[in-house]
Amino acid sequence: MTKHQTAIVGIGQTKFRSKRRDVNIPEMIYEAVRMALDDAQLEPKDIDAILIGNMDHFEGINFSEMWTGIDAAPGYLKPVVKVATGGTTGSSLAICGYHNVASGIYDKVLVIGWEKLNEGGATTGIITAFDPVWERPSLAGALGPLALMAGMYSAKYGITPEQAAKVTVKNRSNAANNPFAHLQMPDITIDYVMSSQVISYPLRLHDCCPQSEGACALIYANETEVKKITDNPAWFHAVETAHYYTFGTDDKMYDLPTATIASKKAYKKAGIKDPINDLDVAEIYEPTSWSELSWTEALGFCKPGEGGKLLDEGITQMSGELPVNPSGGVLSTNPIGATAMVRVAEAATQIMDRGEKRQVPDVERALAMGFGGSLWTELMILGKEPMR
Amino acid sequence: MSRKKKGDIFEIKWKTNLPYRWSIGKLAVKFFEELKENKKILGSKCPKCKKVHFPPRAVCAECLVKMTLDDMVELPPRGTLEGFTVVNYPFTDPSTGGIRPFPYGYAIFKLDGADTYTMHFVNETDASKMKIGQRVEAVFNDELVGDLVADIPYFRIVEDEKEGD
Amino acid sequence: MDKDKVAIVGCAQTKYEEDKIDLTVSELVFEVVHQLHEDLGITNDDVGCVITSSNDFNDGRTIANMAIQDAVGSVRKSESRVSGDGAFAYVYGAMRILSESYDTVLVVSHCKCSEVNQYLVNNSIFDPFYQRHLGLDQVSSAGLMANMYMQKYGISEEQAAKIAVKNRKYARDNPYAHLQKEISIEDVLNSKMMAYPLKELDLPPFSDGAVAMLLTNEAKAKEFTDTPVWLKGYGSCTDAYYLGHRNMTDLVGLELAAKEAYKMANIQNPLKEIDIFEVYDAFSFHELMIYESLGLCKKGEGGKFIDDHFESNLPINKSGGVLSSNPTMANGLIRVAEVATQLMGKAGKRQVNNAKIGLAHGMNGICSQGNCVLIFGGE
Amino acid sequence: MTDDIEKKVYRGRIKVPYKHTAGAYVEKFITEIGKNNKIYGVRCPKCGEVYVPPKMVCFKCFEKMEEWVELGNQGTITGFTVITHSTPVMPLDPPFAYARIRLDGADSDFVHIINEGDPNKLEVGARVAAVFKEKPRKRILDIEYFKLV
Repeated sequence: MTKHQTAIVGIGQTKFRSKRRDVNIPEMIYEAVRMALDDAQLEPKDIDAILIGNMDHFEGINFSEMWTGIDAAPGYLKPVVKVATGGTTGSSLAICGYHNVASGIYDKVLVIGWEKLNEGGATTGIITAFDPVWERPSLAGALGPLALMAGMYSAKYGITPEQAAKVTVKNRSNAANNPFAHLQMPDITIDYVMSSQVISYPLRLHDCCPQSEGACALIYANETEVKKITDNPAWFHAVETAHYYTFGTDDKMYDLPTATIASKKAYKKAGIKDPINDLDVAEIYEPTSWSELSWTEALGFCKPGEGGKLLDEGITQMSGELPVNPSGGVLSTNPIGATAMVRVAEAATQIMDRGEKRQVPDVERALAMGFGGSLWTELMILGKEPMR
Repeated sequence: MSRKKKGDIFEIKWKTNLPYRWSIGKLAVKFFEELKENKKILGSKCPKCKKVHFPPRAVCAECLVKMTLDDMVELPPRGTLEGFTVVNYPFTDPSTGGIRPFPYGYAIFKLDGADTYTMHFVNETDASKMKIGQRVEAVFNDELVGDLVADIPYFRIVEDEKEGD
Repeated sequence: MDKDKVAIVGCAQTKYEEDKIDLTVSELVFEVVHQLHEDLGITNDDVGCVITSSNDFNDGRTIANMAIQDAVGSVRKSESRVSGDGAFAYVYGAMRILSESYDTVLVVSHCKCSEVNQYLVNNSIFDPFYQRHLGLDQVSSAGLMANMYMQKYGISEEQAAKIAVKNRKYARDNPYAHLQKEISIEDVLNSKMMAYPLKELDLPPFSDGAVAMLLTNEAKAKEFTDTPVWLKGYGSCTDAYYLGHRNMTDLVGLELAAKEAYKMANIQNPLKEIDIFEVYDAFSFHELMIYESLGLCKKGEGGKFIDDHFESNLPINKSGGVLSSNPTMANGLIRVAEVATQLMGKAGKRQVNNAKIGLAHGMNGICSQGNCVLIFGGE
Repeated sequence: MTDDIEKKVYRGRIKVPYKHTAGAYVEKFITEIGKNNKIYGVRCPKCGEVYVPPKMVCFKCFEKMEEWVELGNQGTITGFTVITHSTPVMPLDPPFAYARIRLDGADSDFVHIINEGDPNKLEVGARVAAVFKEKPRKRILDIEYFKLV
């Protein structure tokens, strides 16, 4: 069986903020890279290849990997490749890192997702992701379509704004235990969320994710290298991606079909029959409060329309059967190019039992999700033991 | 690292100004001709699976089959509201470099006869006045120039079916 | 890396042209994907996943690959996008086969240079702090590199012109090539000076085009073709970023990448053991520098090498190279496709007889900063 | 003919006013140029090389660099090209030269403009001096160009 087992052995994250006034792009990324190297106790020369990505028009840097790969990461005289696919950039990089090592081409790979979002602006950048003739003139970035989705979802299943607000309350109080999170609100209340201004009906300000600046770095190794590095890695059990039509509006825009497609395949590969019992923690990509409810349904955590009930019953709370987003999720931290990779980093942190105050007890299997593009989903399942 | 106040961030500015000349394809050329000359809205229908696409395009994703000018079909300028919002936040429009005027109504609807949905401006900025299932109708500018947003500045909510012709 | 194998079983290219004004990017990509399906007699269901390569600045669209989901058939399927030269997308595709995740992988790369000012796209590669405001672009950087190389090793403009003449002559036998009019050394020397010593004909055109290929594992290869092209060696290396920190008289990054690839394919004497080369000739002098970095001749002797081989139907860039066709982001994957076509014996008038081993070279960034070298074998 | 082309295309722009946080190294370098007409490099503690323009990390050793080194405003040309094509982002009209300049005291080349349009007047090894802008605008062009001395 030539396929190599692949594991995460080093994690680095910056403290995410809305504006990093103290560092420029490479200096910010260097923080996460240095932390990941120190975490894995590896020297720059030990890295065989570097994968680094962000979304070009957010900072206006073409071939940004040629700059950041050299000035922020140990890419000099090494392979440096950029993978970028939208909100899923972080998970696409993480999955590409998996194939780099599992294929046997490289033994140890450094994977970096980053965004310095407020140098250009999220909505401005996101609008450039859509068709210039048919979509861009009226599109208001991601929040417009996400608002339409929230409205259709709540109308179809009778989900209330309060149930949605509970997601923000859950995630931003979780974030209080996550030193890297951008928005940390230990005593946030439903009322606080409900009283925030409606910025795109039905989305209130605190139903929506922030714009953050920061970077996330992961170091991967194959089974022989892992032995020399750590006895507490996070093993890859499954990686899966499902893309959709070019135009997001070619299909109804709720129930996220790609999450259903990708999760079925990923669960099959990882031997997961019932996600609630077989998974111990999930880091999912919720750009709005409503999204988490809808995505938990699409991921098969519950039946369609029962995302609100799932949360009300406390199943996705820290004390529930399947805690969702102990890190605080995207509602607390959203550096778009790194966001989906933070999901993987946090899932790996849980597997390694290094979550400290945000640690879910005895995690054996974790799910990490990327979302972006025209309603695409990427999933990674990590485990404490190598996949048999 | 010291927290710098807003004022004294040392920044290097760069205004990108990249002019693009995107090809729109034969079907879109036909679409804008028909819109300008005859106030008609055309979609494209896959010859294999018969799926009617709006906006019109040359590739059916289901069958990976080409759609040509012969596969274009006329769609009524009316549809059913599937979802709506009122965009009420400021942002720089990357096409102009300026702030796009807001608030503005924005909706997703399905044109009668189409199998795909469409997002466009609507002339309502009070969300409480909009309801899924309402009928919407394209409002054409007086003088048509062959540009989507110029020629159809918005769809309007049709109060009741009788009123819409 | 002998047991685990990955094969190219088929490739398709568009004709490269200055302005495919009637085709959207989706239609351009669909042309090669549809052609590949027809050539191999397959449908979208035979494709495990898709790896694409495109550039957000060139396409004027963040997530440029979103525009081609329908065309590559990745609806409800796994697709990922290398935001770089197509050769690097081939490598990622090969990795997805070698990791035993998929039996077949479709790799596609496209570029329409006609839709945006290429100088502005290339100026955007430079960092906004120290280089971009200077107005640098791919031509001025190439001029700086060409002049430093010329002055250090005493290379002549005539020797560089021979590269343009050779590649444009070869392009006549390549039905896909963009520029198919032969030129003389005088034509090159008399063409308009752009960035001393580079003149217009020392530099590539700007082209529109796309290329696609299907990769399979060893078991599946026979289902599709009896002339699979196997990956034998691969190396990749990135040089310094800031132009002032880079060795601009020798392609250090390419040299290291080539050494790595040769080691994997256990090649000792590239000139003798490799039958066909497709290199990324970003400008005339560049191909001379590439000869040296690939170890086809000694340092500084690129000029002498072309003098010695100019008349001898050198099996380097029989496709006409980038100097004849330059849909920038697809150049690396075109190199791979051309080597594969040669090794499959399907190169028609430009076929190098019984070519067994081929080398393809992909490049990212300004002046060969990012390099990947791939060695392929026919059996 | 042209309106035939215009019908086939959609013309638009990507116009975004980016504001890039400079960071301590870029800020000091650009400020010293603007305020004191001084050019600074930074030395890597591991390989000892003085890099200009300065940045936080030595890309060869991947070490943080903290030691500032004041460099001369003059240097020698190590490579050049003369530009005779023009683009919308060029700061001056061609012909002019781009050059790699080894500033006195530096171990790496600095890339900038020389206000000389004739290649015969330029050669590797020639001495050049920085000409500073009257009114600096917080960018690399606060050195307006280098001139042959």
